[in-house]
Amino acid sequence: MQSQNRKLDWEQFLKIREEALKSWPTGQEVDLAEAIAYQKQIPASRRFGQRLEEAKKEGITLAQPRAGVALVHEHIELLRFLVDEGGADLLPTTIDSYTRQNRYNEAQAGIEESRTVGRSMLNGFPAVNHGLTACREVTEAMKVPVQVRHGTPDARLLTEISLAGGFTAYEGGGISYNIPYAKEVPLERSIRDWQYVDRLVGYYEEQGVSINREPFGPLTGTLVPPCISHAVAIIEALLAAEQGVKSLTLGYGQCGNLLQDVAAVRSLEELADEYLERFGYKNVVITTVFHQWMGGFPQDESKAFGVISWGAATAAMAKATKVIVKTPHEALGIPTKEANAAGIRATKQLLNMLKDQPPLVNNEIITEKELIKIETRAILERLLEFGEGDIALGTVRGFQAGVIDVPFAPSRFNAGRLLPARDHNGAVRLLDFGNLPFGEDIKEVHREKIAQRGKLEGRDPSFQMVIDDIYAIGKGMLVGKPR
Amino acid sequence: MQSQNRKLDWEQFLKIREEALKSWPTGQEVDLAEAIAYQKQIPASRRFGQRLEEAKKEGITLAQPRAGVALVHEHIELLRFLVDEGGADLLPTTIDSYTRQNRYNEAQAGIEESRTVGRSMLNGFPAVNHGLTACREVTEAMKVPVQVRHGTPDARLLTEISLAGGFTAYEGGGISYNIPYAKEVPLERSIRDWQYVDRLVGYYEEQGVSINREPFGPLTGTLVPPCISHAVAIIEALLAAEQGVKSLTLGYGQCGNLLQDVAAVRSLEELADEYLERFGYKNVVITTVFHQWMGGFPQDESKAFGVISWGAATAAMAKATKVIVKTPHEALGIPTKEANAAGIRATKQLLNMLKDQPPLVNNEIITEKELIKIETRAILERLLEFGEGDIALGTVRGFQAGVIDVPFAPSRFNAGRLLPARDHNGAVRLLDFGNLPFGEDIKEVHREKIAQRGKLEGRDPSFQMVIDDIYAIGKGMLVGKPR
Amino acid sequence: MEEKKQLTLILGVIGADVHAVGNRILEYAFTEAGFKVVNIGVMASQEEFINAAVETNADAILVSSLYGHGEIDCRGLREKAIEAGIGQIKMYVGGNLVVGKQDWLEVEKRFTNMGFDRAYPPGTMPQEAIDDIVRDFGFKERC
Amino acid sequence: MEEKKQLTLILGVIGADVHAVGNRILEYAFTEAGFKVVNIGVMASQEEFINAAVETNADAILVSSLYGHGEIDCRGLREKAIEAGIGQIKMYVGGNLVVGKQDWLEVEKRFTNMGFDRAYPPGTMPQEAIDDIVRDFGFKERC
Ligand code: B12
Ligand code: B12
Repeated sequence: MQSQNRKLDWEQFLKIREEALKSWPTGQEVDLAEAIAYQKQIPASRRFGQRLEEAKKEGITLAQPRAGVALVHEHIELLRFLVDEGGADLLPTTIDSYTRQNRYNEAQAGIEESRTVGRSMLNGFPAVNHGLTACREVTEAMKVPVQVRHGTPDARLLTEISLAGGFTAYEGGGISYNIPYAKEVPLERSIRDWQYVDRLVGYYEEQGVSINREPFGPLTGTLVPPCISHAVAIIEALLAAEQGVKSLTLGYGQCGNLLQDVAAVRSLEELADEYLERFGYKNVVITTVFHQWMGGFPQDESKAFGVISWGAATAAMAKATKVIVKTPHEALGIPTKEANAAGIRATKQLLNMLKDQPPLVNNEIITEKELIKIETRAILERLLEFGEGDIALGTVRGFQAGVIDVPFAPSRFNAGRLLPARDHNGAVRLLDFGNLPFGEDIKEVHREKIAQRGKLEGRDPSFQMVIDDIYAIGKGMLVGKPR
Repeated sequence: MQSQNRKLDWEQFLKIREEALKSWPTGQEVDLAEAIAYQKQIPASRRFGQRLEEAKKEGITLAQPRAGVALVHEHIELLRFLVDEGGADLLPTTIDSYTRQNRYNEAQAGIEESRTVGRSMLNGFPAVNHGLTACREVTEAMKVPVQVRHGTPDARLLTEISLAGGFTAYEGGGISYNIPYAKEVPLERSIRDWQYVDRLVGYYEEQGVSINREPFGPLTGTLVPPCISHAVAIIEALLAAEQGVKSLTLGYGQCGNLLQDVAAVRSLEELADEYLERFGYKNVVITTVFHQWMGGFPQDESKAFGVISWGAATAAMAKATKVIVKTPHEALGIPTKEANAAGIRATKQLLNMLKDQPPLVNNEIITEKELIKIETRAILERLLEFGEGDIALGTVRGFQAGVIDVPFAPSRFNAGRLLPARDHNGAVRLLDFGNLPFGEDIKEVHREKIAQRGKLEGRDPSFQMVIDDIYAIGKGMLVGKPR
Repeated sequence: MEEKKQLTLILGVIGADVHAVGNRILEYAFTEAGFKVVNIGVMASQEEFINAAVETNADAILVSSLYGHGEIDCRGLREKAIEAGIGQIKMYVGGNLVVGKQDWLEVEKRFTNMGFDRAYPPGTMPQEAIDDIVRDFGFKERC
Repeated sequence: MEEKKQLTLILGVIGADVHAVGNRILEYAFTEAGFKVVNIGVMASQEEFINAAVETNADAILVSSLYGHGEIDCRGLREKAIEAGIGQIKMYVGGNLVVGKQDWLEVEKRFTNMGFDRAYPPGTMPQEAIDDIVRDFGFKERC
């Protein structure tokens, strides 16, 4: 079936729903009317979107960690700890990788083994296996809003259980939770499955329950140029808005160059407003999320604190609405709750020290913003052409043609022809454009900047430069130096 | 005797010298000709000023910790550790507080007690008591340049021993090591004693041995407005240059507001060039040092890492030549070597990630720089008037009159009438100007900005606001909020 | 404290210590709380503390030490008070009392063994000591 | 390696793991080092590793696991190799093998007990494994 950015017909939605809820026994616990009634009595203080809107008005940046363990009580204890000892403003429930792949049997084995060995054998919280009551136990135990964060190409059942379970925000999207998170899932399918998710959220919205939706901004987290992640974010915003989503948080993963990062956050919000307006989606509230560096981290904890703090500072200077926090254990493994809280505390120290300072502005930021906008529009316009005006169709065709392309993505449905590299200032540029629909003028900007770096380093730009950049932050630099 | 900015007569210098070297037995070990010959064979890689000049040319920022313990071998081990495990670019030898007050008997007791109990009972390295041979042992054991850092109003003997001991850089000054570090020492005396120090350094310079000199920038480290520390730095630069010092590193302690801090570092260098030029001092190389936040720190180590990282980032964005590094133990006590190395590693991660990024420029920085320059010039010009053209005399008279005044200083010879407070953006302004010779236009700028904060906080500016600001960073903020 | 006797406190920073900021805040906070504060400032010797206490007939001595030499500097202060005939005077000490980050309970014991009635760890807020003093002198509520 | 037999390596990321960056670099580094690399990519099942090894008559299997489920995912791989008649094949494993920051020597033991010839801690640089493999196959110097 051809992809189309069109609101899912309700009857059709219900038919899909029946099937989706059957895929694991806990699906049967969900009663939509009861779920909406349940969501309605959740107090404002636990509504994710509301907290974000307030922060946006105040001009402050909120801190949110990632966290999830296999067992319910341990998970509750973990989240409480992150608020009490870390000062987290917003909470996550990170889902384990088996659940993300709908491998509920394996998740079940992981739960049981975790009980036996007394430590979490899963890399997240298996919400589907635990089911609705357990989810409510988690969300009710918290005094701040909780979001589900995952990486699931087919998240229909997980969404049903999460929303009925009292989570008030939900991460993901048909592109951003497929291309970086799967190998064999066709885009048509993940886009359709995420239209289901968005339709469900839209339905809650129609019933007076606002659920915040957040496309996953950083994609593969590794040298993704802003125009690529911005294009994906805006496509997913348009897809979500069509299904009736009203509260949207668009994301971007830190690249490390201050001016580029600030320009990226600002241009993301402006571009989203521009496209939502153009396609007639009204009353959608856009907020932004900045992810602290998502690529390889230094193993040393002090250096990791340096990277974390730089991410926090950049988020604050860009005035992103929230920042996703890394931990000093990042390079080694899922953090202990102590390490997780430590990352939040360092982050909040920076956010608090910077919240009264004015947002950063200068000419380079304006120039960079313009560049990002031109690039992003070039991609989006070509996709719209490819889709004969339909962004969903255009996206599927565009990925096929490599007109949009995500670096280092595992998916077979991604061309994988881009080669990003840093320029002499550490901003992420493109060494190989693949099939990106950029004009020669734009390409020349990239080439010139990377050439300048090559000259400084006395070498020709090559894949070795890309590798050096991948390792760089982990080895205590930004621009990867020749060995 | 009246203070005067005039090169010390050599005969007179030698007379003072004889007396100074007698104040503790180790003074007799110093033979000036031998010392200069010794200094001459120190390789370039261990010459402090040279490393700074290279860094200035490269546009990078070097990291230097503070560190010193009571016993020689432990001190060597500590410094080695800071290079090997911390990656320090430059090393310190921080002197203990008894030595700083010339209380060598108490220092001796501290050395002996440290031997007995097996931990350092002194807060620094008692270089005078250990003497010349021990100092050479220390400096020779290092592969990077080492500086003596202290806080000594009368440092004549310490300087003799340090320079003969192979240290290639020396911190302090007649104002900056008196007003924040003493209670009863008249300025005339400390200025004269530091003219001796500078003359000695000038003599080494004449003999072809360049010693780097660094006035202590942050003063009391607590809400010192840039114009105050800049005025002191420039006075001490002029005093040093007159005695023949050629390598000068001027310092500034982070206030916390990015734009003010960047403007401060830049204006400091420009003002110094301006005044040195005006008074005809040629071939003096000026470099800058940025001190990570010098006031009260948060006790929590993660938060401390946040403060440290913000200092490192600001230093890099300002392109200071070096940054003095704090540690995660700052609020609690002299750091272990591990904590000290941790602070350096976090700092270097930031410096390295930012070194390729361009220096930060924007209109606010330009405006702020102009403000700092006008304020600093206002103070310096009034001091020159007071001194009938002589900056040494003007300084003594100016401190008496409160025309220059250091907040929270312990010295009886400081008026102590200033009240600094942060404005709504967190920049340090003045709530009470004391007798500072500012025009009404400048005063209005300060009043208006603090009033804006008062309005936001719904309170009138008062001493309570100052107290809140003193506690703020320690409690995880920048602008102290009403309780 | 209006209706009770106003307590007189000697405040100072002992030894070769010049940390003046906390001292200034303590003076302000204790004065605001209604005590009579005699502040002998930074770099105060043991003798200066004792003399000031004798001269003003003080009720308590509050010693600050920030710079790490507190252990050396404070030793013998109680003995000096006894010699001066004010052996019963209350003595409080606070700041960054020792060199480095050490186990607080151990450090506290060292200082109470020296004859201090109470010792306070780094970062103590003035209010805490105010409450303690009020209690130690048998007042029921805050003045 | 020109004059010796060119070794064939199976490379892949096991389980539901999609971490693709390290895999791409390993492919590049081992190829540059002169090995024949058969990269089965991310999300590879145990069967895919074994089948690829049988089909290409490979000398070694290099398993990556980054996402924390390595312990569950790798169990039984050696047994599958034995069943498939390639029980003697060398097996190496690396990445972020377990959930969380755990004592490496313990983790290493767990994986060698599972039948891996060598296990590598987080952040291992490709060169290290290249040197080991060259050594394990009895070559004196790097190819
Ligand atoms: C980028 C990244 C992502 C990207 C991956 C994009 C993509 N498709 O590739 C995204 C954002 C999608 C992602 C998702 C997830 N991630 Co992730 N991710 C990372 C991160 C930050 C960097 C990985 C990387 O690319 N490094 C750079 C490359 C060059 O290094 P490398 O992968 O380590 O590989 C090198 C070496 O390890 C070695 N090596 C690897 N394998 C082998 C094998 C042999 C035989 C040898 C000799 C050597 C060797 O050589 C490689 C080349 O130098 C790491 C943390 C880190 N390292 O800083 C976390 C990390 C691996 N992720 C983690 C987790 C948990 C997840 C998620 C489950 C989400 C979550 N809960 O937060 C999902 C999993 C999705 C899935 N199903 O797999 C955890 C794993 C935890 C654990 N083991 O305890 C880590 C460690 C972060 C953490 N501390 O929590 N992630
Ligand atoms: C600012 C500062 C300075 C300034 C002081 C300027 C001045 N003249 O006042 C300068 C830069 C000059 C300086 C110099 C030195 N300093 Co200093 N300094 C600090 C710093 C950063 C803040 C102190 C401060 O003002 N805090 C704010 C005030 C409000 O808090 P406070 O002083 O702690 O006081 C409060 C409480 O402690 C409590 N309190 C204090 N006394 C008492 C007493 C009682 C009875 C009670 C109830 C409560 C109480 O109430 C106060 C008000 O809230 C601290 C570290 C920190 N705290 O972050 C180091 C610190 C105190 N300094 C230290 C040292 C070692 C030095 C030096 C020797 C230099 C060096 N080796 O690095 C010199 C010493 C000079 C000398 N002879 O004293 C060490 C002491 C180490 C230790 N104890 O192990 C510290 C802890 C830093 C460190 N971790 O190394 N310093």
